[in-house]
Amino acid sequence: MDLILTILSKVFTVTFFQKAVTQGVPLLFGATGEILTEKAGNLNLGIPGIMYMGAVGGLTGAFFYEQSTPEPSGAVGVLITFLCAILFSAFGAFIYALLTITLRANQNVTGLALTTFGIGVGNFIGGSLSKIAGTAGQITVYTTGQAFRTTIPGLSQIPVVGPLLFSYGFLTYLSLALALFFAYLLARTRCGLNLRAVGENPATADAAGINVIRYKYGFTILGGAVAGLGGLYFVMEYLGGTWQNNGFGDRGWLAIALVIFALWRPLRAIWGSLLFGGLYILFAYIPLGDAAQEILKMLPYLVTILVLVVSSLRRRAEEQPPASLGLSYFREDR
Amino acid sequence: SGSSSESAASTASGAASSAASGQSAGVAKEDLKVGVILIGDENEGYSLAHINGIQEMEENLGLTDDQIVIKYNIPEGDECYEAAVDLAEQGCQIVFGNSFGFEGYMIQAAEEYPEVEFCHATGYQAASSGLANMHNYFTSVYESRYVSGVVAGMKLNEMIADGQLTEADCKIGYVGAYSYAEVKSGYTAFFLGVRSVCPSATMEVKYTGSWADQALEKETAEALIADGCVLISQHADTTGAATACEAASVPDVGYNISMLEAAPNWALTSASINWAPYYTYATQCMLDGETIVTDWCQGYSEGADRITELNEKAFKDIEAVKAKVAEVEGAIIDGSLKVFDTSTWTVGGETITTTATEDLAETYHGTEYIVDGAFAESTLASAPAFAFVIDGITELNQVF
Amino acid sequence: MEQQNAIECRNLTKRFGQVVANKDVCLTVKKGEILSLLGENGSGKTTLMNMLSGIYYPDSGEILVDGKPVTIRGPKDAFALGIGMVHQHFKLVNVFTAAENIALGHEEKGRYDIRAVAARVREICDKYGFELDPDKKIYDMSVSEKQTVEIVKVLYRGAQILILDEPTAVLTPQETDKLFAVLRNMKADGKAVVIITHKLHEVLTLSDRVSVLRKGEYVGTVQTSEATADSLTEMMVGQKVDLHLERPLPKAPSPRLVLKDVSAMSAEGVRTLDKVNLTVFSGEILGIAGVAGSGQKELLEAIAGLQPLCEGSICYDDVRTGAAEELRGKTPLQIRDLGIHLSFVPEDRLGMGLVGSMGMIGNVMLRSYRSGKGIFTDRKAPRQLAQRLKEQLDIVTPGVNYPVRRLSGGNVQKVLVGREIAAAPTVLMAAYPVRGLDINSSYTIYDLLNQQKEKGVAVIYVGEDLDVMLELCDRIAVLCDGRLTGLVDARKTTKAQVGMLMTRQEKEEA
Amino acid sequence: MEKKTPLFHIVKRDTMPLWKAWAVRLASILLALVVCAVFINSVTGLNPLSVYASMFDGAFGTGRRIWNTVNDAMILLCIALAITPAFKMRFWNIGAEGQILVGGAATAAVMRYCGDSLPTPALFALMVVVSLLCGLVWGLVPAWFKARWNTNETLFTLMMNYIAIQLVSFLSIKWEAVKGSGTIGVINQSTKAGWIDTGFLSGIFGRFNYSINTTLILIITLLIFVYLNYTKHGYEIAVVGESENTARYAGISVRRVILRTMALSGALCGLVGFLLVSGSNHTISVNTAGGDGFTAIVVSWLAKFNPFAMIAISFLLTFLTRGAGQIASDFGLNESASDILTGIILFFILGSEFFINYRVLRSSRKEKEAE
Ligand SMILES: Nc1ncnc2c1ncn2[C@@H]1O[C@H](COP(=O)(O)OP(=O)(O)OP(=O)(O)O)[C@@H](O)[C@H]1O
Ligand SMILES: Nc1ncnc2c1ncn2[C@@H]1O[C@H](COP(=O)(O)OP(=O)(O)OP(=O)(O)O)[C@@H](O)[C@H]1O
Ligand SMILES: [Mg+2]
Ligand SMILES: [Mg+2]
Repeated sequence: MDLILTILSKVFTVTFFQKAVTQGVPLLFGATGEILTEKAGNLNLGIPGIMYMGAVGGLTGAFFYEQSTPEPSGAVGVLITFLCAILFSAFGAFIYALLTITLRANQNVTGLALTTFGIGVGNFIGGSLSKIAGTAGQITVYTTGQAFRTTIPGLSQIPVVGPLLFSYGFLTYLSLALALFFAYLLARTRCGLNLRAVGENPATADAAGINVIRYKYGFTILGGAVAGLGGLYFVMEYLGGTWQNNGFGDRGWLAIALVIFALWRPLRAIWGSLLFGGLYILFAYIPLGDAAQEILKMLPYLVTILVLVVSSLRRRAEEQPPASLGLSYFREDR
Repeated sequence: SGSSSESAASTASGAASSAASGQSAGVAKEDLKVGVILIGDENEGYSLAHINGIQEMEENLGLTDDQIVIKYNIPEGDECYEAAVDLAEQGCQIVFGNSFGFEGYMIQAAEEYPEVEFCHATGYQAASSGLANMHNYFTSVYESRYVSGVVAGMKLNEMIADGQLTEADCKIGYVGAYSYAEVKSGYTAFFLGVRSVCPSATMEVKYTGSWADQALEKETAEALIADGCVLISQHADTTGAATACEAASVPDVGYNISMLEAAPNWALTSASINWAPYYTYATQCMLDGETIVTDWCQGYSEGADRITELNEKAFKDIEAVKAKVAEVEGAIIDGSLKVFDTSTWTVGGETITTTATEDLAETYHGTEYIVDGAFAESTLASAPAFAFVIDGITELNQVF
Repeated sequence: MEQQNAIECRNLTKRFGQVVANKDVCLTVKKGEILSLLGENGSGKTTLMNMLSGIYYPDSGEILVDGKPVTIRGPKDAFALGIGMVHQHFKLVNVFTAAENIALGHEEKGRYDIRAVAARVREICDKYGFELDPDKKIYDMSVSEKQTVEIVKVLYRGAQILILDEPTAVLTPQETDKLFAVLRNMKADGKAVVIITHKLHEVLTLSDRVSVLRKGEYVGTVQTSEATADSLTEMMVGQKVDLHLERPLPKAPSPRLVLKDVSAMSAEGVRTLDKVNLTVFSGEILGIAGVAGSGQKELLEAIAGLQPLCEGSICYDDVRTGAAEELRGKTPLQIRDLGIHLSFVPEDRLGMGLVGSMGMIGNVMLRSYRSGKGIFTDRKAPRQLAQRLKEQLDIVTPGVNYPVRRLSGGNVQKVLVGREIAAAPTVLMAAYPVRGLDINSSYTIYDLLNQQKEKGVAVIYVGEDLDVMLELCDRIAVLCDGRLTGLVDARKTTKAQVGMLMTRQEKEEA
Repeated sequence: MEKKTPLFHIVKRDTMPLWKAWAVRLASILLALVVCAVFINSVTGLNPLSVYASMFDGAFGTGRRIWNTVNDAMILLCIALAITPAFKMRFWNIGAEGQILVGGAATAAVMRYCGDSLPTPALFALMVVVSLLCGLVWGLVPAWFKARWNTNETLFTLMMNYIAIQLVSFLSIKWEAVKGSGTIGVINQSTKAGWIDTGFLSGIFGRFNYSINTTLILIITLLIFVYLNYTKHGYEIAVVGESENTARYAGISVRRVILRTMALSGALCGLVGFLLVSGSNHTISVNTAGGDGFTAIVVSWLAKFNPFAMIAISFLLTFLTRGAGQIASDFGLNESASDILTGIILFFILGSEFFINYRVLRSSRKEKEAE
């Protein structure tokens, strides 16, 4: 009983909420990106790799920028970082798109290969930066990192509400905005309708005059770029501009899990990411022994499984994955 | 690479014959080959310190790059054994390994290659293995932790003087990797250092269960800060804690490397190890044909421990800090200051006078560690042995 | 008055691997006419139309629209030229509403507004006399509703040239009549209509001209007024064909299956079968008629052990032993283990009856792979059987290992029926066995069913073409909303009578 | 109008002769190696040939290295074999990693608790049985939900991996060699009880003691080949994989086939856990499976489920990883380079399938102009 009370008192705090948000943001970026990709009928298991690529892309950009000027400016750093991250992750997604859409390679395998590749790129470049810099151990792009962490000055000072809602860097709000925007796009626009059709039944979309290939490429690459921002958030805002090999861990996979949890809806992904983030970090806030802690870390995975099972019990047509997910499309196929 | 493997074969047999003849004649300098097995690479502070140590040894002894073979990122498993054996087969006469979990595998290799010397850092089984070619080494890092603790204590005093803090609130947070003697010994030394200048300080320790996990170390530090800790130190290998401190504006004391890059405003200093003295010593033994000691542990006096550059920005009166540090370091070197002086700490309100009791048998096996009024850390074996949780320190995640 | 050409094809050729689907085909479609396109299965009708609608790209040849040469790289180009096609397999997104499907890919100016689309859809429906709820999801729709969506979709886009690929294959006679009325409306509107169908009477009643393809090549075009069923068949096949069905009297019929109060429930809790009482005799062909989705599928599946019953019993009378076996609650395997040979040709050939990616051998094994003791499969017998079927039924396939998915519809069906018959059944159930098959193949299948009947097999035939059923079956059971509304002697009844039984429920309610 | 004609279009190919298909794949690998060489040279300035030579040295330079490469390839092969029946059934088991870990953990438990008390044959028998069982259970859980409610197995098995990882972390603490160290360390270091390689069998198989792994796995390869292609079970798997409806129609109990196949898959993975723990690692940690569970998916798929082709692909991938360790050592080149090279080579192989299945035709424009 006491234990439960302690747990509750630790969990229902502003700090814990903030933690859940910080853990959730990369997942939200990743999930939003993957939702876009999957809505185009492409199951991109390369998202974990793409997130590494986005992360290291941003870091590399910031690193060379900060090396090149004696007085780096945060704003310029952010801009460069942002562009580089998007460039890297979009490139990763492009490889995937080229292989699966044009060359019709198997999506699962291509995705896994891309994950291997992307994590390799991340660790290779991230791990070599310190060598290039000639500095000891971990490199840090301090100025840019700080810029990513800048909060809205006035608002974050308001008691309770300030730390709860306004204590985050701009990427956090961007992740929300993107999720909202894409939710709108999917549900309310012609482009969204066409995109959903491409994922559900490309032959139908094609016969309706939609350029299936362009949609697939466009949203797979866009999805990759969005997911890459999750990696960027992790290295720049979360870690403050440093690299650790494999530091991003299994978050990319959790982001993919979140897509299913969210039933392919960006809005549900928002609070889903908060929940996943909270579960992911819960162990650090519950006073348990080392061993018991390891068991506690199973929680996000167990909850995902639970959600999977529950959602498989109610098989509503609207809550199913896009019908052509994982299949490559060839117009003249039978 | 074909020719190098030929020469490797010949030196291996050479080493074998010299071992047979009682190691009286050393290995000729140009024939020497040194193998190193690292858990990480230059991206990770702990392995970086070893790489630096190896490089310094190389310079000290005038060896060339191709005489050093380093295997990076070797996990604590079968791969370590394979790496060790591969190095032996390549003709290395001496093989170093830097991670705690390597020990069993290095022993396995040492049994198979009696003519090759295997030296393992942080381990404890060399003596008990009964193998003449198996060695352990470590440094008295608790000394540098003590000094870094003094620096931290002075910062706390400064904050108390500024009114940012009351004496009662002087709670330090400590991010530990694993809850065993190496870490316990380290944080106790750090805490004793703090308390030597700031007597009201207390400390909370939280373990990550991992040697190098940046995100986790950051989270752990943040959890400690959220818990009311006003200063953070660590015994884990990344800059995660420093990042958290910089974001939360909390002073930080690091480990292995200077944290100034990650926390330019709030990093105070770091406790660090210089591995060069050991690497130089052990390799020199090979050249001289002398026996390497089974357990090696040196500290400040040999230059094997030190603290990194002090952060001038972080102190009002940096000169006072520098002076104090110099004083403490001097006292450690001349032996007048013993870090684990039993008069400075208690366990459950009691001063410990002996470790050869039945209660402590499981930890100390009846060995007496209290010598001359102090816990004799790292004298009987190189690996740390101090395993008390002293009064003033709370381990947050140690309740089973 | 000389009508203008809407479309002219010149020497179109299209190959799929080794298969030449169209070879130097020339075809002309005029404005304000209905043109029927006729040909055996696999003769390349769909392929030709797909080239016009931009699904396939021709290997060579030329297409002219309104007299001008055009390049159709994709459906978009086709739409731009006013060509719209209703495909043989529906091109609809299941989870979308009708309106969403119709709006799909159509780039109108202004904001995307699904309500406006729905309103326009209603207008079109009113104009041509369709019944359609624009907000209904496709997965909730019947086949004919889906068909309607397809046609409205094309009209919505203002197509001037309308291509329909076997639109009537899944419609009831009443629905077909409605569709034809609409098509005539459109013709009157000056639009050009191309319709593909295998039903000759439809060709004869609806179209102005008929063009015929044979084995990928263009055979010729005739005025419908100058054609008869026999002449068209001859054009298609290349030789005279006897379109007469034998119907021998059942020999010594004895009850083989006795169904009592058979009732079943769908997953959504709707009654799909409601107290059906029926006896099936050996040596007869029992037809099952009904509007699509009246419980035919469930009835056959219930007998086959694939559909759990919520009430009633299915009793199998074994002639040899005289014993009666209860089939309810038994799996197909258990039924087989009783020594009962039920053969079943399901409606969904590739999705249920066959394994598309396997060759004939693998598919033939589906029934027999369990034979023999031990863990290994016997590969020799299936290979021999496959070879035999290929020869006996003239199955056109490059080899017995060629994936059946790539075969034409008629050949797929022959593989399936052939396998089921090879199992020496005592009861043979066939659901829509000639759906989508050309005349020639259809008659092959009817012959096969008759042969089984003469062997004393109890044949259950589910069909949609009442003319054929009246000619082929001995008795016809009529289902309506899962209920048995009539059981008539096919030799004595009329088409109108059966049609009435099929919709009796509605009439009673009204 | 004429100008709009597309430049080329794609058509499906008839089946390509087998030798030609493999020639295309081989060519793609060669091409990939060229691209890798360009990458190596442009990023590091090293001579790619000497890098490749160093990789070759790392994988095959000494007898022991060859054996290590063989053993690693065999382990990868065995995992690929394990997941293949499930894959053929279209059950995306990406949980091999977890199944291996629990199998390994079970083996470790037996070694720890019964190493001293049981006679050697009984000890090994027990280890094998428990590892098989644990892997089997781990595979059955997602299979059961799949069979019962069609629960998405890709994600389920993935999550089971992480649960297994946490389980092993938990055990690492429970069984830690030194209290607080979080490492189990070498189990039975002095007695070598339960070690395949240097235990009682090494006498039979000699100095390079992976022969038993290799022999066992080659036998499994043959068995799986026969199982998939010549048995009733194999046929049922093929049918279920193609269409569950058809399977049901044919009287195949889909649920039973799913459960049975995943039991086999899981048990084989469990066996890999046993081979890893008892055969080489002599301990268990979260890294024991080392990502091979994922790599094996690629192996199985690229081999088109053909066990013999899997041998070649396992060797290729293992060669790359082992070679990379050597280049890290020789040139100080960051080891993650191997992941990049692996990625590039896989991309090329995956892309090459297109040229096996399709043909790109230049459009008929020329013909038209000629006419
Ligand atoms: N996408 C494709 N891939 C391979 N072969 C095809 C494809 N489409 C058609 N074919 C082949 O081309 C030939 C013509 O097929 P098509 O579908 O045009 O015939 P059809 O006249 O419409 O037949 P049906 O009356 O059965 O619909 C057949 O042999 C068919 O197998
Ligand atoms: N005797 C059998 N036992 C088990 N599985 C079988 C058997 N025969 C065929 N299969 C499986 O069924 C599938 C298709 O069988 P079919 O006989 O049509 O194949 P095939 O064309 O000879 O196949 P392949 O080209 O793969 O050799 C194959 O994938 C095979 O794995
Ligand atoms: Mg057709
Ligand atoms: Mg074959």
